[in-house]
Amino acid sequence: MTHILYLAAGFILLTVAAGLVRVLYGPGEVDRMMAVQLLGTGGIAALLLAASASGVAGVEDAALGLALLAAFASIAFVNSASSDSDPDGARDG
Amino acid sequence: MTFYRALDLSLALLVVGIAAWTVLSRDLFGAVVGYVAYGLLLAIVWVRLLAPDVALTEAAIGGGATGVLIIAAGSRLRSMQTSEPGDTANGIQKALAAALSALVAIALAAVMLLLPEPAPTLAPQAAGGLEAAGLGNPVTATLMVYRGFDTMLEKAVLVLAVVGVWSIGPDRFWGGAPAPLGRTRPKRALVFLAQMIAPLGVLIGLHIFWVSADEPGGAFQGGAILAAMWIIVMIARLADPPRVGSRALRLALVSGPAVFVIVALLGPFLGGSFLSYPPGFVKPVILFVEAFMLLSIAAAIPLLIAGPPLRSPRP
Amino acid sequence: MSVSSIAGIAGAMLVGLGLYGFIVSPQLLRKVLAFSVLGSGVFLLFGVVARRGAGAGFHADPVPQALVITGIVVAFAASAIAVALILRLYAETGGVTLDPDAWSKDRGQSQE
Amino acid sequence: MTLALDIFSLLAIAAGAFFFLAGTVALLRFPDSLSRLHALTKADNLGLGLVVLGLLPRADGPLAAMKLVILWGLVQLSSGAVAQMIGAALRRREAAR
Repeated sequence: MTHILYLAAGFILLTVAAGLVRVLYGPGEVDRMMAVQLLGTGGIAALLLAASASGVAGVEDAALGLALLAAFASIAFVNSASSDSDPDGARDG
Repeated sequence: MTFYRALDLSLALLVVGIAAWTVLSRDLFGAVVGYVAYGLLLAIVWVRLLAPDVALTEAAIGGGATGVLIIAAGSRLRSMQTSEPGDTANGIQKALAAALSALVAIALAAVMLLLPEPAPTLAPQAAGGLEAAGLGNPVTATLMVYRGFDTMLEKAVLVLAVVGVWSIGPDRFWGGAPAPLGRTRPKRALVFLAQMIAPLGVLIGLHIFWVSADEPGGAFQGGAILAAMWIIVMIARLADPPRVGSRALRLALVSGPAVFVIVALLGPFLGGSFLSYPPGFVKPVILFVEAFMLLSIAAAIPLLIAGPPLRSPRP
Repeated sequence: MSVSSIAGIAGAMLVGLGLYGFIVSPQLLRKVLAFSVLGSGVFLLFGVVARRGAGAGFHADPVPQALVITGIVVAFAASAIAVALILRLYAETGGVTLDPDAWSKDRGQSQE
Repeated sequence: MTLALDIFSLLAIAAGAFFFLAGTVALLRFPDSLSRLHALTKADNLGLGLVVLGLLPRADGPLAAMKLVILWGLVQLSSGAVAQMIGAALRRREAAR
């Protein structure tokens, strides 16, 4: 069971990290933020799985902190990116 | 075991790759997004190195607060969207910089691979503090007992940094409030989120502080989470940064190092030495000191992000 | 390859990357970011030393870990001062770069 | 009983991992930002939700289980609000064009 949990943690982490390719290509700022948002959630899931597998105390608390702070970064991004002038030439649609 | 090696290797490659993106990315916004992702991944690396205390600190301060600091500065400069100035360094200079950096990296990597066997460790000395204090978390014991002096000075550094940031502002605004962090009309979803998440976050921050005697956590991590909640509240414009002249604010700011110094000075009178805790009351006294440190950190980090005063002290 | 060697090499590479960005990047905020990357690389090396120093019944040596925790906070405080200085420079001169051409060009306009 | 619980955990975690995979593929392949946002929220909600669900039987004690559920609720709250803000930003940009 331990191996499977670690495997799942690694799989989820590497999967969402692949999504970071969006940070490279964009095109808009929001697309980049979405990739980081997904990485945050995936990282939390991976930490929870690793916590359950390893039994090291306090890893859940680290995940809890990560959950709060991932939101924190996203909020700051949205706040700055959607500022009144919005001339980033996104080419989506 | 090869399975775990593969996981570790891919995690390391990821971290180095996203760091390279952060450093080499063409625009500032992309770099900051990369940096926040880097902070998240680094927190996972710290868990892998069996340091959940550091993971929490890195996620909160290294990734979160530093990211927000740069984002806030970038939007104040309005340079998030403007194009970067062209590279000043020419090809030869870049090659020299790359060679120097590569040399440093290779030397460090060689040192890391040639570390002495068996590894020197201070764990037994730190464990002594652990038993004397009746604490279960070795990192807290190290911070408060074995290396208490470092922690005390570090708190003073934080206060000095706030004073430094404040004094960078123009003279005529001294005593006034820093510029607001959010926009004039914040979105309703943001206000809702701030109202919901801030009380929960305060609870979690206090929890992480409270369990730190025995489990990972501590005044740094709890304080950083409290600080993040205050910043969210300020971004949602539910509260604006306070005037830097406010007495309550200044008291909160210095309370951490002040209480630590007072307790340290009381040591000799209670039968110990400087920075020793009264025997029999070690754990409660440490928690008492840490509670004020929590307050100090929760006040200092948002003030560092809010920046120097930019509003007239008299309304 | 143990966890320690992998993390050690990664930390060394982070230091190198951060140093390169710190030297080459013309924009001051980018320099702050690069310096943070450099710092976190150094912290990672401390983490490796801590991990190797496991003993006395602990997973890792708590002393380097505690040093890293204080270090992260101090590094953040230093970045905050750097950012405040950059913002003041911008307010005074209208420029945020060390590029001499861009700086003299910017200084003429936009004295907000 | 433990076997049944283990199988339940495995199924839920596998389903959660699938949603993360789906979210990432969508983020990389979908043609426009709004559909990417749509897919992202699914990964956020269901992916983490199913992983948490799978880990619940393995939590030591009701308090630890509650912590997991609170964590999921927290992510729900923030990802919902952030998605709303991202959507609003996208719409304003469309309108500006």
